[in-house]
Amino acid sequence: MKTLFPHPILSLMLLGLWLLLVNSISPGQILLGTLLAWLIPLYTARFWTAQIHIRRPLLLLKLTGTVLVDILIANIAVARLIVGPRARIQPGFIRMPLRVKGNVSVSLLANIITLTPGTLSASLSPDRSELIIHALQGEDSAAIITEIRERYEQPLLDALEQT
Amino acid sequence: MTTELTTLLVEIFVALLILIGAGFTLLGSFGLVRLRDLYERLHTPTKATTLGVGSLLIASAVFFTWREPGVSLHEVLVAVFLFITAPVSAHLIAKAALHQRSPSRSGLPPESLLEKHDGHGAKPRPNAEAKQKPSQTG
Amino acid sequence: MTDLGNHVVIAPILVPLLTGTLLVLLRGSATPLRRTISMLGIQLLLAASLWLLLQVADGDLLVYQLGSWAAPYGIVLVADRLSAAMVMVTSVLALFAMMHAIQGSDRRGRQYHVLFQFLLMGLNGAFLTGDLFNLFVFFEILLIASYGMLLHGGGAARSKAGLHYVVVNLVGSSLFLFAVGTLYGVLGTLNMADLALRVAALPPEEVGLVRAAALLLFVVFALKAALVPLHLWLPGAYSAAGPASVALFAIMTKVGGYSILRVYSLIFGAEAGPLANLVEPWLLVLGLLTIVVGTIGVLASRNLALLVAHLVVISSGSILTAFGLGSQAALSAGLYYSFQSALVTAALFMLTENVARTRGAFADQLRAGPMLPAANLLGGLFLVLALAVAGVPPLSGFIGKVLIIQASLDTPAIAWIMAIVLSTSLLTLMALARAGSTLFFKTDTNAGAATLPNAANLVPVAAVAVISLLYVVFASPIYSYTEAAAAQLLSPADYIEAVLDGETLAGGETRLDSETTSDGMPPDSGGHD
Amino acid sequence: MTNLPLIVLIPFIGAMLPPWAVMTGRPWSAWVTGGVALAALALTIVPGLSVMQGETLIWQQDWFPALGLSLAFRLDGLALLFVLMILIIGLLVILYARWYLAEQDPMGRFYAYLLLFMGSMLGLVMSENLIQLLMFWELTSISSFLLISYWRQRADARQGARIALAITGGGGLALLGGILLLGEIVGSYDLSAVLAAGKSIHADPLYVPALVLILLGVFTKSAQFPFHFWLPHAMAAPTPVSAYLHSATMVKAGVFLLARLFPALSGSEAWTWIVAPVGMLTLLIGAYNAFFKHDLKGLLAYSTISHLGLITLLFGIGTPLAAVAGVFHIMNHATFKASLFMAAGIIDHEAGTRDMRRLAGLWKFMPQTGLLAMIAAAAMAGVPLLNGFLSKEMFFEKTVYMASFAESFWLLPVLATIAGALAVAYSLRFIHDVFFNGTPTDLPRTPHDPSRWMLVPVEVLVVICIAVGILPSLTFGPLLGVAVGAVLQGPAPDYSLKVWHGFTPALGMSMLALAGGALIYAIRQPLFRWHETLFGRIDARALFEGFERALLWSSRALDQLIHRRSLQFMLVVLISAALVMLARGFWGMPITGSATLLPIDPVSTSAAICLAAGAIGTVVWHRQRWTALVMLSVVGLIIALAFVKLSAPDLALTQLSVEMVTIVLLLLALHFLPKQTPRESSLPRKLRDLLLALLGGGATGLLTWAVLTRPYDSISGWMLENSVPGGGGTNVVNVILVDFRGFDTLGEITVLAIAAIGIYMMLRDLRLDVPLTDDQGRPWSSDVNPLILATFSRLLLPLALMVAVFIFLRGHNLPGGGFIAGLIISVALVMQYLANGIAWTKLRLSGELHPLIGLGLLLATATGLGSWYFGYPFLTSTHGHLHLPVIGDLELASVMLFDLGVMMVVIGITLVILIRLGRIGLVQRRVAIDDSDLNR
Amino acid sequence: MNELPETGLILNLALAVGFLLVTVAVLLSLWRLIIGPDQPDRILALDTLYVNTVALLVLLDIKLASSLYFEAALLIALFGFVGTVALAKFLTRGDIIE
Amino acid sequence: MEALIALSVGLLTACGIYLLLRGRTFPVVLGITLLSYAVNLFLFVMGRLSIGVPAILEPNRADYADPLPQALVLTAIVIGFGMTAFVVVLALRARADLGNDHVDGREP
Ligand code: NA
Ligand code: NA
Repeated sequence: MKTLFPHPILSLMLLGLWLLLVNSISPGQILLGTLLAWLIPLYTARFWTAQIHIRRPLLLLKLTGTVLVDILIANIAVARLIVGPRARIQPGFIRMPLRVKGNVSVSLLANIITLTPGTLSASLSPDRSELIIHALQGEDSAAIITEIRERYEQPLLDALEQT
Repeated sequence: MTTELTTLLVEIFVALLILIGAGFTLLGSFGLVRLRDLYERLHTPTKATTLGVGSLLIASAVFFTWREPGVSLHEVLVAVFLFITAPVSAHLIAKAALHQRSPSRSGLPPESLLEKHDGHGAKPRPNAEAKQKPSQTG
Repeated sequence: MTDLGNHVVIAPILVPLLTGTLLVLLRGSATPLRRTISMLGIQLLLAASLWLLLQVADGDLLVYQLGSWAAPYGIVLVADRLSAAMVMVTSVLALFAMMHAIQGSDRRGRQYHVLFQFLLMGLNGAFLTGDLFNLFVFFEILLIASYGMLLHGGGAARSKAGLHYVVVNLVGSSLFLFAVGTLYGVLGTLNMADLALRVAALPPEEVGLVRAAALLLFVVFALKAALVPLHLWLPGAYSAAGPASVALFAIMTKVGGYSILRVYSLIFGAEAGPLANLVEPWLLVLGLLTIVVGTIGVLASRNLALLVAHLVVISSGSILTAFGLGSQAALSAGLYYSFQSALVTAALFMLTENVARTRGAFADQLRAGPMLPAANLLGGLFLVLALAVAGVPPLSGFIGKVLIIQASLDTPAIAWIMAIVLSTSLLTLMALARAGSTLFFKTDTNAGAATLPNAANLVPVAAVAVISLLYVVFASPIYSYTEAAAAQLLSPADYIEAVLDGETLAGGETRLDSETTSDGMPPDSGGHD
Repeated sequence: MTNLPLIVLIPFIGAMLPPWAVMTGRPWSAWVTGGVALAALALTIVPGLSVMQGETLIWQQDWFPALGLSLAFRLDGLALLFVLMILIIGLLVILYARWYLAEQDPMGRFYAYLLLFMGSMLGLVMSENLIQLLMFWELTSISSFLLISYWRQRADARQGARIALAITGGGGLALLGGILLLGEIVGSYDLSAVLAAGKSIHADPLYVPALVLILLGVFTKSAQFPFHFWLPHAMAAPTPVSAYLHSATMVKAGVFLLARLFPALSGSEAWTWIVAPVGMLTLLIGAYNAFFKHDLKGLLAYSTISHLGLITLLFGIGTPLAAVAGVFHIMNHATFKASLFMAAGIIDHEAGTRDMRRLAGLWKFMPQTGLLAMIAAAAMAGVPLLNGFLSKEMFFEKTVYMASFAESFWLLPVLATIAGALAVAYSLRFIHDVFFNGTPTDLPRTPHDPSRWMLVPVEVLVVICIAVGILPSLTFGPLLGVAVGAVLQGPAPDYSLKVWHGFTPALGMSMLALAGGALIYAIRQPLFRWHETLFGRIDARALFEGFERALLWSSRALDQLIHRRSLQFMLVVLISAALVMLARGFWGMPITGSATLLPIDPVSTSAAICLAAGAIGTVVWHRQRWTALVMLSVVGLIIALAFVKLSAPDLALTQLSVEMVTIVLLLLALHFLPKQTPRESSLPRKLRDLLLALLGGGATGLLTWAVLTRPYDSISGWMLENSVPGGGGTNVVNVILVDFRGFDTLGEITVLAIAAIGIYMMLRDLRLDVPLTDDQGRPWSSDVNPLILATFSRLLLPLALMVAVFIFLRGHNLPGGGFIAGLIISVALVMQYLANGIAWTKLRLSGELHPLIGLGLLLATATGLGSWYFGYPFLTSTHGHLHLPVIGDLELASVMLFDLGVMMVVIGITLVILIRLGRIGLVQRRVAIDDSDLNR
Repeated sequence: MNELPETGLILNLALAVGFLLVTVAVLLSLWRLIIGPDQPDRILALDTLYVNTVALLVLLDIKLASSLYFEAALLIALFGFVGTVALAKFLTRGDIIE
Repeated sequence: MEALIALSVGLLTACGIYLLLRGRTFPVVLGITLLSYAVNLFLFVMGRLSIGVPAILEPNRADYADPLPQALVLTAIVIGFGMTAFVVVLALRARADLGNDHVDGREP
């Protein structure tokens, strides 16, 4: 079964993608989409070395919601910073040791940090143990790290890595 | 509801999304010009521009869903794609900037830290995946 | 099943295409197998070319509608006497070049045979197509294949020459597109016959644009034909390329000449109103200048390959001078000259490699080297080819030059043509005598020993020498053919009628009525409905 | 009759025999050669007899009527005279050479060349067609080139041969011009027609040019002043060659042509005023130089020049009687000069030198040779009772006759007598200086008479000299008669071949010449010194060499000026040519047309600003290459936007994809190239380039404007109408690409395939230095594949594949198609390489990508070929609807297979190019590591 | 399809304003691209320019009421990302495919 | 709009020519690319300018952009890509063989 359907989630995503692309849910397109959603993962399976084990899907969903809301907040915050007096920007680099270890979770965390208010993951150390973050208002680095830990890293750890 | 009213409401909704989207798009580029160092500038396109274009794409989805038969959601694809890639792009640009020691208003992190992040000094962890032959399931 | 004979027009394109593709698929196969396939492909091509030649010899124009789409909407291939002859000469040349290559020079890189086949495809396509944009495509095919063949074997000299050749031709291709684009933008069509009709009915306010495009196109063709001052790329490129490659290049300048002849007799020919006989005056002057400049190059050359490269320039100049005269006799003379000069210069390139190989470190430099054990054989072949190329009797070049001068006898250009053609012949002869005497007579006792040439290597060269003689013996029938080909060129109406199938729409008239629509429909369109 | 061509053909065929015969034994090649000449001679007998009866034999066969060239041979008196000379002297030379050539000389080659020459000469004199005559004429130049350079290891032989070829070959080309003009005047190249046209030719405006060109041929071949200098240098040839070529044959070809065309060309003022003075000058200069040559063969060579001048002068005088004298002297000169050359050869052969300053008193050692040489030299000097006397007497008589016409012509007999005296002097020198005049000094070997057979040819010729001298009318008389008849093309004038004409002025001149000659010889020592100081340095060969060097130098200088190996120069020329042509095309024509134009909107203006910024930025930053590349990609993006704006979605998609791949490609390449461009163009150079750029830009801009402001009508209306019914697709662009103009597309993917093959070839064994730091000197980051990128890029592949399938399938009806789909897949795969590296990605790709190129090409071609099966031309498409349960209506078109082929080729090529390029660095680094391992 | 109402005034106005704003955004991005000053700045500006053009295409789609340019937008988004990755990697590694 | 296009074509050509005439391979390649952009744009607009009327057949539309030049440009773009790729690799080859990146193979 694993060799025949290496990535069922991916297959589902691809079927969805196909239907989005063709903008149609006719039986023919569903059949064609299914065929492709089966064949393409079969061909690309070997590119997906790290299997994602979602332990707590609901937590992940909640995290998604948090991030989406934060993106909106981030944009408004950034908008005010851009338009407002430049003196309000007190940028700084923050060094944040990572607790997440997996490839996917580290990557997700880095992306989330960038999308959310005032922070940007500037560099991941080659050993993946720490992240350099650039913050637009980075005077209080400890507070920022704490917030990131609480809001994003912990849920990621719980959803993807904690056994 | 009459067709006219629906039309009007949809139009207003779409118009609003367009204005918000275009506004944020402009904001992103404005930040690009206004902010004072690269690391600051990196914040604006990744957030504002991405959101702006996302908003425009939703406007498009709504518009075509209303205008043509069936649901038009393929715009979502582009939006999702942008949201996934924008932070990665920003990350890589920041990485390149740190590698080049692009100046920062607030001062760069200590040189030893940058050396470490460039992979010099500390030996990088070998990429385990490259060595082992991938199995069919991974 | 269908009669394959109907497809003879496209065969000279498809045979090398399929052979080349097969060779691409057989990546990494052993050399003997590749050679066998390549050689079989060429023999098949030769048969197809001969068949085609026989089909058109009596004056028939064969039109092949690709995809069953009628001209001017689809692309058509057209075989007339001229194009069939060009294809035939190409095939013969290919045979000799391949005979030479499989003696070992193909080994310097794996891709030789593939590039060779695709170059043939490009050449034949350029000769056969009846569509101006398709001509561009085939130009590109033959060019990119020639880039590869020029660089085949590698080395600094080739890289440098290759860079010049490629960049110059890339700019040439851009000019081609500007020209074709303008013609389409004004005339709204790409088929050459249709272009001819529309040019003939051109409103006066469009004349400037079309003339500009036509002259720009002339620059492109003149670049390919190595007409002075656009010949600058040739000496470096041809002298740097390996002879196994450059033997086939000998026909490439002829593509330029062919295109000039085709386009400026068909589209801008006698019936083109204010644009009639557009390039003839340029051709005449520049052709003569080309002969002079080529001769200067021949005199100045310090190695044989470069000398032969300049001989190619001279022969190109001679051909274009003849074309510039424009009369049937002159075109015929030019064609007669053209066919043999392609073969003879190719053979000289092949001989150059043989000589260079036997002389070791001295290669083809024109200075005293080791005593050649086969000086009589090599020198004898050199003598024959040198005489042929310098236009000394009794070889083919002589008759060619006499024909060209004769065609100019009753024109005002006679004095110039005679003076330049004859005096450059003498200078060429002197330079060749010096070269031959240095290479085959003069020895440097400190130069070490030369190696014996491989006799099999000389077979194609000797064959060309014999052909050059036969070309004189059978001059009359060959000339009758070129004369008929010239006559065909000078009466484009037949061509136009054959291509457009009797459709004689003047330019500007609408083609969108239902009648013409159904004309272009393939017989089986929507067959499964 | 029919054996006329055989006479010519036999030597040519025979020329193949000696190299074979020589394998049996050296003498065999001589006997075979002799046999060939004898056979030709035998064949001449029967037709020769008819000619002696006054007949003219002509054999004609059409060859190339359009050119006026026929295979035509003519045997009349003049031709017969020459044929006999060529064959008989040829036989004697063959015999002589058998003993002359040394062991180490390749005899087969010698005789082969000799027969080639003999055949060419025979063909020349027997030609009825003038073009054919010219062909043989040039063949004599070539075969004499081979004969003169026979001793190829000797520099003087090689050079002498080249000078001879240059002069006579060049003359031949002039002659060609002359003959073509003559043919144009007469309307035929047949000699009969030309001779029949006679003096009417003179009226044609082309007469003088034709005459001058023909005379150039004559003068060069017959070594007339100022072209005479090739002949002495041709003396580097073996003596049999000199005896043959430079007495009876090669050099006589020129005067032969004078005689041959005498009725058609002579008799005009131009003729007289060109031919006679040249002949006179040559006569004097030759005689003068002959006397001062210390080399025996040099003396003979200049003497030959002098005698040829005499003959030329006779024909130049132009009267029938002068012509008689000319023909007669041709015969006489051939006999005595051939024997003298042979004698000189014997002396050289036996004594080892030809220098008259070393030779002396040979009479004691070789009396037989001495006697023969003495008689022949006397004939040359014009001593009575020898043949030379008779024709020289006739010559003196003609000069006296001419002097009676005008007062100023008194010079003629005076100069003739001086020349005669000089001839006596050099003849005396030939005898006295060599055979008497003391004892030889320091000769390489002890001379003695040669073998019997070597003397036989000389004896035969000397006997003829005496016989003719005593009994002219019984010996040469009849042949002279028919020959003169042929020359004049009419009855011969009254002339008498008597030894004694009484005390005529001519006899007086002869006596004066004999006495004067003796006097000159007597005071030779002071004369030699005087000559040495005056003309000692003048050397014709040095002059020719100087000319050749000047030619070489000037051509090299011009060559360097013209053929500059500079790409910039080539491009400047090309672009200028295009500009000139565009300007010429537009000249005087209105630029702007009458079409209605579209308004400009702000978005488009901004886009144009971006485009301009990108393009100018690329130029401005071209020294910072990476920045230039970024600017370039802005241009690509805006072009894609323009395609979108202007209703070309397919183009936009293609442009974007190609742009992407190009940028990756350029980045890959830039890694191995310098990151900065040095400043090296001078300001004038920059200004020139800028000017050219602005002119080019202006020209294309105007061209665009001119077209866009004009209305037009195109064939694409038909395509819009037939796209659905004929091509089965609503995306007309795609239908054009895969159907209406599918052949273009097949060509286009072929170009791609060839490009990939060429690139593959170039990348083999490519060694480039891998920069160890970036352009700021910082070592590269060792974070090869940043994790975040690697993680997300993997998601991209399946998504992109899905999108590609979508784009491919809908291409026929909506924007998309195989090409774009192929590029999307390629970019997605390239992304994997970018993010994860080559090793990682290669492990995960199933199978090689290279075969896709061949397979795709094959699929596309095979789709085209498929239509043959149904009897339609290549690439004929078919399409239809398939009704399937559940799925519904499925539209299928054969062109989809074609498009699939396109897609495969595109994927294969893009990846082959990019990945192989990427691998250079990998390979280089691996090599570097291996090297450092070795060093440890 | 033909019974669909024409695009209304409000929408047209919003589109006009939208085009204007995005166009200004494009020019601002271009400005940053030109003035740099650093290489990463130029990558950032180019990346933003790419996303800006996606916005333009979406607006054009709505304006023309035709989704024909959707794929172009998709490809610009995709290739903008790939381009940024390639340019950035060039700065840190030199060899972008290794 | 026509003037804008004409200016663009002219500018691209001018910039392309200027870079073509530089002495090093990389700027020359950039020049070739710019020139081919100019050519492609030129060839495309030879079918005249039309906005919002792509050549995708629809039942209720009579106006279409001229599809033929679009097809020609597609071919030209693809061929141009092959040529550019070739010349880029050739530039590398020349750099390896000649030791520098000057178009004439020698440092001036
Ligand atoms: Na909908
Ligand atoms: Na002496």
